[in-house]
Amino acid sequence: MLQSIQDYFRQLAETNPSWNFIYIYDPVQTARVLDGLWMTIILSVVCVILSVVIGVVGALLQGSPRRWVRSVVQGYIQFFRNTPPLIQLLFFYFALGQFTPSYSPDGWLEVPIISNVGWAIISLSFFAGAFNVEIFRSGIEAVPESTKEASESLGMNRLQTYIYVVLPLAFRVSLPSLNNNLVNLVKTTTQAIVIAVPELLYQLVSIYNDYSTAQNACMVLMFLVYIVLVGILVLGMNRWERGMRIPGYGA
Amino acid sequence: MSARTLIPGITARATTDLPVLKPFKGKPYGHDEIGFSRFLANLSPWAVVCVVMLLALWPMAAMAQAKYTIGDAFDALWKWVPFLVTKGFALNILISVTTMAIGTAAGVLLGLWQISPHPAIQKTAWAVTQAFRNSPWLVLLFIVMLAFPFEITIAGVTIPIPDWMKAVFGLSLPIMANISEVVRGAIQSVPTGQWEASESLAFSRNQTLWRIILPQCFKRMIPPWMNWYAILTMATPLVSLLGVEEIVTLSRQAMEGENNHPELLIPFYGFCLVIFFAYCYPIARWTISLERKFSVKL
Amino acid sequence: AAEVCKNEAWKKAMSRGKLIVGVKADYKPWGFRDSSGKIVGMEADMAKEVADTMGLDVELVAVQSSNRMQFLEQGKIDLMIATMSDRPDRRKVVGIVGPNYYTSGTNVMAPKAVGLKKWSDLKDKPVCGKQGAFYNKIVTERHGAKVIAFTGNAEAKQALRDKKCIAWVYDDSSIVSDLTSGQYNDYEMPLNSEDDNPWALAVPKAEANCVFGRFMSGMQYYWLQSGKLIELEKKWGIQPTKFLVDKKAQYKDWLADKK
Amino acid sequence: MAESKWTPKEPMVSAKDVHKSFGDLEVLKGVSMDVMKGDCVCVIGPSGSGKSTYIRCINALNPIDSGSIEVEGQEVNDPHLDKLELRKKVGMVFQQYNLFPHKTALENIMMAPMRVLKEPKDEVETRARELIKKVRLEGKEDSFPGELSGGQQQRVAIARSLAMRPDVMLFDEVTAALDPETVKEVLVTIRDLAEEGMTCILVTHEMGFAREVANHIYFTDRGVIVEHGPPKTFFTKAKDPRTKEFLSQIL
Amino acid sequence: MAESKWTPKEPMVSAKDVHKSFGDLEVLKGVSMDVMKGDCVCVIGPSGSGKSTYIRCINALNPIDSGSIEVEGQEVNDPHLDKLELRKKVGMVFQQYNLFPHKTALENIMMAPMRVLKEPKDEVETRARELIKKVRLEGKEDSFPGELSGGQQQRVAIARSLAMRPDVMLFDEVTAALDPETVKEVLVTIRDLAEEGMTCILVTHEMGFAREVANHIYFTDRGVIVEHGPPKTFFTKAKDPRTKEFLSQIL
Ligand SMILES: Nc1ncnc2c1ncn2[C@@H]1O[C@H](COP(=O)(O)OP(=O)(O)OP(=O)(O)O)[C@@H](O)[C@H]1O
Ligand SMILES: Nc1ncnc2c1ncn2[C@@H]1O[C@H](COP(=O)(O)OP(=O)(O)OP(=O)(O)O)[C@@H](O)[C@H]1O
Ligand SMILES: [Mg+2]
Ligand SMILES: [Mg+2]
Repeated sequence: MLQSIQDYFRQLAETNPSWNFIYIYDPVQTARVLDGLWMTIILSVVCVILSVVIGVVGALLQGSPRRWVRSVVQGYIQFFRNTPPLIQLLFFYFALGQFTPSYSPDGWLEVPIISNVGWAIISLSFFAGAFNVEIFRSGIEAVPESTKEASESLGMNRLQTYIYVVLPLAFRVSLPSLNNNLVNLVKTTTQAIVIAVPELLYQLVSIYNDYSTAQNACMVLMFLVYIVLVGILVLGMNRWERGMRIPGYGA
Repeated sequence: MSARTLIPGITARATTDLPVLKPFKGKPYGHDEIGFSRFLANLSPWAVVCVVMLLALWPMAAMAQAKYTIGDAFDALWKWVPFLVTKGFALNILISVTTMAIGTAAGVLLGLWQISPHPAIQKTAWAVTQAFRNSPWLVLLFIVMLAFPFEITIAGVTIPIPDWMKAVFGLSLPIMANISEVVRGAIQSVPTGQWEASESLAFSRNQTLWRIILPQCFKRMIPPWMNWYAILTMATPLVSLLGVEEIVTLSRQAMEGENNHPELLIPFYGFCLVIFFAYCYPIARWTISLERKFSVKL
Repeated sequence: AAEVCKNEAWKKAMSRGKLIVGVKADYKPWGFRDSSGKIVGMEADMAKEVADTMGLDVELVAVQSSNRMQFLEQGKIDLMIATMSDRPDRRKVVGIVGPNYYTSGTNVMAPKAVGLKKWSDLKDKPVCGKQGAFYNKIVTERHGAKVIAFTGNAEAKQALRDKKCIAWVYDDSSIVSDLTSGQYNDYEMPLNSEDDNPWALAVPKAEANCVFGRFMSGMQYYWLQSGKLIELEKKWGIQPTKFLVDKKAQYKDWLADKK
Repeated sequence: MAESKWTPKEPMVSAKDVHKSFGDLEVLKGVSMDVMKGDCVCVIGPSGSGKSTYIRCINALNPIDSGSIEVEGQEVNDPHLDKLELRKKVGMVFQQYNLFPHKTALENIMMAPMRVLKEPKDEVETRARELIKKVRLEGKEDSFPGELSGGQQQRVAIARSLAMRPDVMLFDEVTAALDPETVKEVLVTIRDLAEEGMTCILVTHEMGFAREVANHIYFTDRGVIVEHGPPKTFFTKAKDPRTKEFLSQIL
Repeated sequence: MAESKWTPKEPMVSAKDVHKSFGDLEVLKGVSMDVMKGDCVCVIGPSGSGKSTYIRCINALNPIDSGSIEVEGQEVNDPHLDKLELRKKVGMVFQQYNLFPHKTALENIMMAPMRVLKEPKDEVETRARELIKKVRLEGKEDSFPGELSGGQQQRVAIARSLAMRPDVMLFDEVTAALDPETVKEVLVTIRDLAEEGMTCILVTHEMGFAREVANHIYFTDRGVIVEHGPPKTFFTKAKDPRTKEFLSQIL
């Protein structure tokens, strides 16, 4: 079965050189694609989780009574939202990468504690996290003062009010925007190619550089994979959103 | 008003909808649609200086060991600036403006179809919008670059389609989808009461749309629209991956011409950053001031 | 030669009075830009000579590894001289004709401190490279290195300096010119070049066995035989290659083979 | 209008056994009512009893499931009905005013006659200014809705409907969103209209007003008309227990 | 509570010359009032006269500028006041109910006793179910606020406050957002409370209710108490011209 599929595509590549689905019949390329896919999935999942954590923490810090804390958060957001993620990746990898500790297995090579994958995760998470901070903050602002007052007049302190009332509500308000931003994050992981993170785009580009006839086939795969990845994310988020729905509100 | 005597409380407001979550008043568009501009515009000049200085840290370490100094690198940059701007950045602007024009025209149409009473049209428009909104720009670009011919022949006249024009078509697709969402969102942010009121005044559907609804949301659409323009402009370097000779491609070629000294990275990419910023920052400020202006009236 | 020669590209070039040649603009010194933006370099000179011979003006179009074959297929360029390695699968798509005009050796620049001795030392070690370069494949497949490919050579060299890899893989002549520039005194090119990466120019596939293809085949024989390429090598400061010298000797006497 | 055989002796609005459901919920369960020219009819009843739905059916904003509603002899429940014709005869004012926020008061009033009836601008403007005077808003011609109080906006909305010179006016709880003190301005305007002989159908919670102005009061509950009669007898001699309970609660 | 020397013979709530400004606007200009245990006091007055502000000051939701407010002998205007202690003694119900929309009716009621008083869940649940019965909402325990009518929500809000077993209940126009029929349900609940001897301070527009339930009525205008007295004399023998005017408008 598998054999015949492979034969079919090998045949297709013979007769139709511009449609060379090499990654289907050449195990070496298949392995590269799978590696890339795995890396993309890891990048996406880890960045999604980290960026949400960063968003929640940042939003809490932004409500801090201390001015300098707020300024630091503000500065962070400004830096990350105003520069293209592509340049951020370069900056992190080449500039900050020089200052991180490293160990040296062979006398020359300095293997940094944070690899390029690590930097991609950090950079992309902070990039999306900057947007998430804003998203959660506006969610928190959407919880009316009067609801907070009600919980205060029941004797709850600030922290209790936050944990039991404000955050659960803010989270629901934020979900749609969060959804958008995370989809965007998954799409942005392709840019990690500039610091040579071997994710899917990197592997596919390498494949069609080596086998130029495979270019079309690589693009098709790329398109399908991202549609599926984004689709899964959107479905998951929608299900979550439905699960979080409060009966009696919303359409 | 003797009524009130007999019926205590009868004249009180009879709204039963809960103010549980404040309605997103004056924010008819999603967070991400205006977020970028707001951010850019909020940046105070000193913050810009800080960022630039932070960036300047980058070369310090590299500088120490090389004979080719950062000064040499900057000298090299100055030689190239005229070429990079007139040939490279000008193309970025050209691409962004043309893309925006095409994307807007198509997006408005698609957005109106999204609220069409015809379920088939509406569903199709929705599906098209979602598909192009959610696929990576790069992939769309690749597909268009490969699928489009480099010239077309109409009635015997051969019209060449330059590469950047193809990139424009590729970028127009996601822009179209996003503008479509802006239009739909803006129209749907107009209370249904407006539709009913116009209906009961005997306006036809088209009259209602063009005379009542669109004029109300036109102003609301401008800020997110400009925001998308800024995002698009920042995204034009993507086409460098396809060999269109915009500023990043040309910067790479320029560095090649200067023997690829690693010291060139900062000046050249930094220059790209600065020139994009110099172009987007005023637009962002303008967007925000427009938004403020419009939000007062409506 | 069952196919009929339409000679479209040839005729089109003739009728417009201009030959459009795809060359690289990011591969110094074969094709790169001077600061006015003009594309110059060894291959640019070759393109000009082709056009001169045909009696046409020349227009140079910058191409990249990823799009050069599409450009030729689509007819956007008439001829491609763009540091392309001669590969069987490429021969299926574009018209590669005549002898190869050049070969490049694959080699690495590595810090002296690492003390590379042989290619096999690269096994399972990180090696920096440039995306789209053919050399990546050689060191991966033959020597088992782990290539980290960046978008540009400047980035790749920066990574080498940051000790993120033990070597930078590229073509030997580029490496030599870097080493002689005095900027890389702590580095060396310790290995023997793997010298079997022939370069080919290409015409549209349909014209490989027609006027254009045969003409270009002739051009290459002429270049090799006359020593023109050795001259150009010198002009652009490229390390003299054994390949060109050998070829010059080989073709010195046209009929030598036949005797 | 031309084809209709309707004469002023017949009911202006005549509903017969109107049924209407939203999904599974039957909101109107056989409502019948005749309104003669010049009548002013009030519909009262508890929340959710179907008052708004009924009045919207008269204006064909909601289709009905069975029964018939005739306005000047024209069947509203006719799939081939020319809705625009109907709506020229019937004016409607909503609880939420629904003024066009991008137009001034005067423009709000002039818009429909100019765009729908295609009447010349001068003529429409003269009429609009008269209407402004009628609803006692002189001096507010060029104010935008956002610059007017709730009561003023509601009066502009009434004038806007009147500008189409309808034969019947429908009012749906037009004062419900107003604060007690501005309610009066609006009610005075409606009373003036009724006294001039306009046919009016009002849904209201203002019992005092109903008693004063209406010449017939309908009490609806759960989709049926439970009781009706002229105000004098209605308020004092209600027979139905549900009506009595309702009146006892609000009196 | 322990440290207080308060005895039930002294006023439960005692305000003396309370002043309060928002920026330049002086909202309370010397308000004094004594409320004894078991009293039910109504505060009436035109919109903007400072009623809400006053009642919020009692619960320390707004700080006061000068004067004093004592609840069970404890000074509210004390910077070292333990607000939580105060709020265990004082329950407050708002016009907008301000239920927690993501919790069911029962959970809304149980939340504060569990989180603030740290009482065991079983005990709290038993009490909550009793309160649900008291406000006549049997069967609605597991409904979310969005699924309840306004009147039902308001009754949940009252039960929620009562669950903290306060000594004083403050009500701020609790029926203003309700439709006429549901107003009654809520008023019945409050009357039951008053009859059981709960100390109540109500801000209301419901004159009929004030007359029926209150044992003392205060009329405020522009930040001062213009007139007060028991309902019988207050409604019929008001002396102050402003009071008379107000009563004439609503009577
Ligand atoms: N578009 C709709 N879809 C589904 N149900 C609806 C719709 N419109 C109204 N209903 C339901 O129909 C019933 C009657 O509604 P309607 O608005 O006519 O009542 P009403 O008498 O006007 O009440 P109120 O005094 O609160 O305005 C209600 O139960 C309502 O929930
Ligand atoms: N947080 C605040 N900041 C500034 N001004 C305020 C604030 N809260 C209330 N005010 C002002 O104080 C005045 C009194 O308000 P308050 O809410 O106490 O009046 P009220 O008697 O409750 O009126 P209503 O019957 O309309 O509820 C008003 O003029 C109001 O605008
Ligand atoms: Mg209604
Ligand atoms: Mg108040």
